[in-house]
Amino acid sequence: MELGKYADTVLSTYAVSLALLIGLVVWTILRGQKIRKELRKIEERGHIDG
Amino acid sequence: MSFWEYANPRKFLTTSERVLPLVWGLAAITTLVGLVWGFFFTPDDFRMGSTVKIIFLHVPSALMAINAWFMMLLASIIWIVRRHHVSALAAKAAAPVGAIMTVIALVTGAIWGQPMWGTWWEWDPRLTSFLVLFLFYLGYIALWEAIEDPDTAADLTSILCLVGSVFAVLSRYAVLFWNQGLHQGASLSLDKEENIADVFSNPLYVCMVGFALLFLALVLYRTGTEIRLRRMKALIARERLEG
Amino acid sequence: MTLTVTDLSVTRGALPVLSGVSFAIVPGEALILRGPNGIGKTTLLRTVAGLQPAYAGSIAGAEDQIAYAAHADGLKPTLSTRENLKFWAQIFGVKDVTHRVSEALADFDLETLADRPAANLSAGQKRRLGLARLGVTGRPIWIMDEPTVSLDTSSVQRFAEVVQNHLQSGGSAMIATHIDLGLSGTELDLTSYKTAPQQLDDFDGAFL
Amino acid sequence: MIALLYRDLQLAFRAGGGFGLGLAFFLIVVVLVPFAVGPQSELLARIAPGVLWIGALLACLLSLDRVLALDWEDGSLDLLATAPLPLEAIVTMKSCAHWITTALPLVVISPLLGVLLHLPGGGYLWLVISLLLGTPALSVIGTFGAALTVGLKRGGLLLSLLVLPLYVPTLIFGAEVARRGAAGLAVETPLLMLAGISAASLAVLPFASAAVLRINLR
Repeated sequence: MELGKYADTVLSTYAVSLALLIGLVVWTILRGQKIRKELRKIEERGHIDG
Repeated sequence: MSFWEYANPRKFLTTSERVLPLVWGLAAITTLVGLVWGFFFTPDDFRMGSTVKIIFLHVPSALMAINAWFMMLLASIIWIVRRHHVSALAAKAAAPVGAIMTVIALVTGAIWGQPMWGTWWEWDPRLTSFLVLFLFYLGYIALWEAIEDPDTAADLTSILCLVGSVFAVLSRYAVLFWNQGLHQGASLSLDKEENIADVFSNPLYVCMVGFALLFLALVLYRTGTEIRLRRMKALIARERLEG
Repeated sequence: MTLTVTDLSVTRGALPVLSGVSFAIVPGEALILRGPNGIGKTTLLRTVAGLQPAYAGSIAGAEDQIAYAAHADGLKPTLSTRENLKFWAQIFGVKDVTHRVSEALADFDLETLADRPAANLSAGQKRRLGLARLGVTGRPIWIMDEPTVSLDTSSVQRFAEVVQNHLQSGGSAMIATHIDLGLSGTELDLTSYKTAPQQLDDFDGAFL
Repeated sequence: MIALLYRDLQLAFRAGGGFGLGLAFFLIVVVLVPFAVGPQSELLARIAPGVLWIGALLACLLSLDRVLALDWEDGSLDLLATAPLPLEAIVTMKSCAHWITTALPLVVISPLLGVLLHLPGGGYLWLVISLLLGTPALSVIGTFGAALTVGLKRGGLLLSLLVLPLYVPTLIFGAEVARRGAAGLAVETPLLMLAGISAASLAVLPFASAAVLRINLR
């Protein structure tokens, strides 16, 4: 495949966009897992206390 | 069975948990197929050369940037009218996704503009409108972050979203009036003769579906996170109340 | 006009704190709220005053009848004592503004301070001015949240007299306080209305 | 209602009321611009309408956090909310007071600062008219932003972030009127749009601000 004289332009848009998208997905999932864990801890604490 | 049953947080969580793997999978496959198709198996445009491949990122992200705001507006109205917590939290969950989509649309547009228009940035109406949209996203997210009480935050951000929508439309007209612009017309439209060729539009459609599915998966997942966060806060507040 | 509260539940930060509160205040009577810190006295007062919506239950006879005095007095430091009172009298649309203002000044022994900017008043004097504000509103139901904070003994005495006069002339009052003011009325201990914690597994719209 | 407006004006004009701060800020912005872009009078004349509009807009923005925050801190807002006045009237009066104490002096002084920037002769009238028509929208939109952020610590920066995007259409049409006026072009279309935005904001936004304030007070 040949991108010609615009290779840098095309490649950099794909690189930036994919980085942003993957970053968004990773951030979303990491945060989701963290909150899930914290919630479980608090729920268990509640059961012991109550 | 009514659609509103999913407004119950627990019901939403169990259901979204069940469908999410499927949505994630579909989103990944469709986006990947679309982008690979677009990147490797399309010819160069006679005018734009290989830069035409950028539309497979630019157009879907721009579309989702606007649709995300529409979704937030709809969710805000549902919250104001019916007071379903899940709705408000879905709006909160969608905002960062919309903001990132806006950034992708802006960045791809700017990088593409460099060889095409000979400049990184042009105060073109569409680019400018997206910049303003991005500012709206920032304000919306910042307001959610700044307010402690979740119901107050939901109420205030909903109203900001309503007012902001009106002003966003106004800004669009103002910007159009202010500068007629370099940007090409819509890449896809039903009635225009100058519609782009099928070789480009087919992978583009796939990419658009892929981005929409990705948006759906992200918002479903993030709404689940927000629900858990909300429950966590409620539990902590209750513990404190019990002393 | 009787203020009737039926089966009222109030929330603080989206959590119900008090539920099933019922009482009635007839003209000429005061209701004294008791209860430990954090039980929800301020929340209840704000709800009755219409500043926040009730979670459940009803409040009747409160509309446009209430003068509310919170912890903060709402005074402007650059306006004089008289100007502060005059402003509130005008906002509440009473007819004889000047007369009411001088009456309220006399009630709380503020005449000598009438032209002093509120910034130069002591904490107790500010409090007296904040309470004098109730008198110029022309509203029959006074709702007061810890009104005696930073008042000395003689000022508390004076305040009790003013409220007693207000009651005798057909007004009523709802006061959250820890001290005994010797007013004619009933006491309501809020401790028994404290909302029982909900079941944890009941995962509903309130996330609890 | 008048009493509230009168009190706010009285407070603004007394010591520490902040009257004149916006004006001084406007003056400083306009004086600093030539230092930054160079003293060429043709260049200054070309950018003068825009600089004057931006200066006025920033001066408005600067004073917004005082519109409701002071009354919130000392408890007046709670007491006002229990008063017979509807909150819609209260926020309208607040916007009015802001406009009179902050925006109106800016409008009055703007031709003088126009001289500093070599504003072309035909531009003065349209500059004043555009500011006169546009600043009420700035005050009303700003009050909405102030109502949104009233309960927050360090709400000032957030207030700017929320209000600035909302200012975009007003700024575009307002500056366009001033610019076209200075260039001797027809100003009708942007002028009508500017007037429309101001009128619509005045008519609708007080309801939004009052709703927001009600939520913040509870």
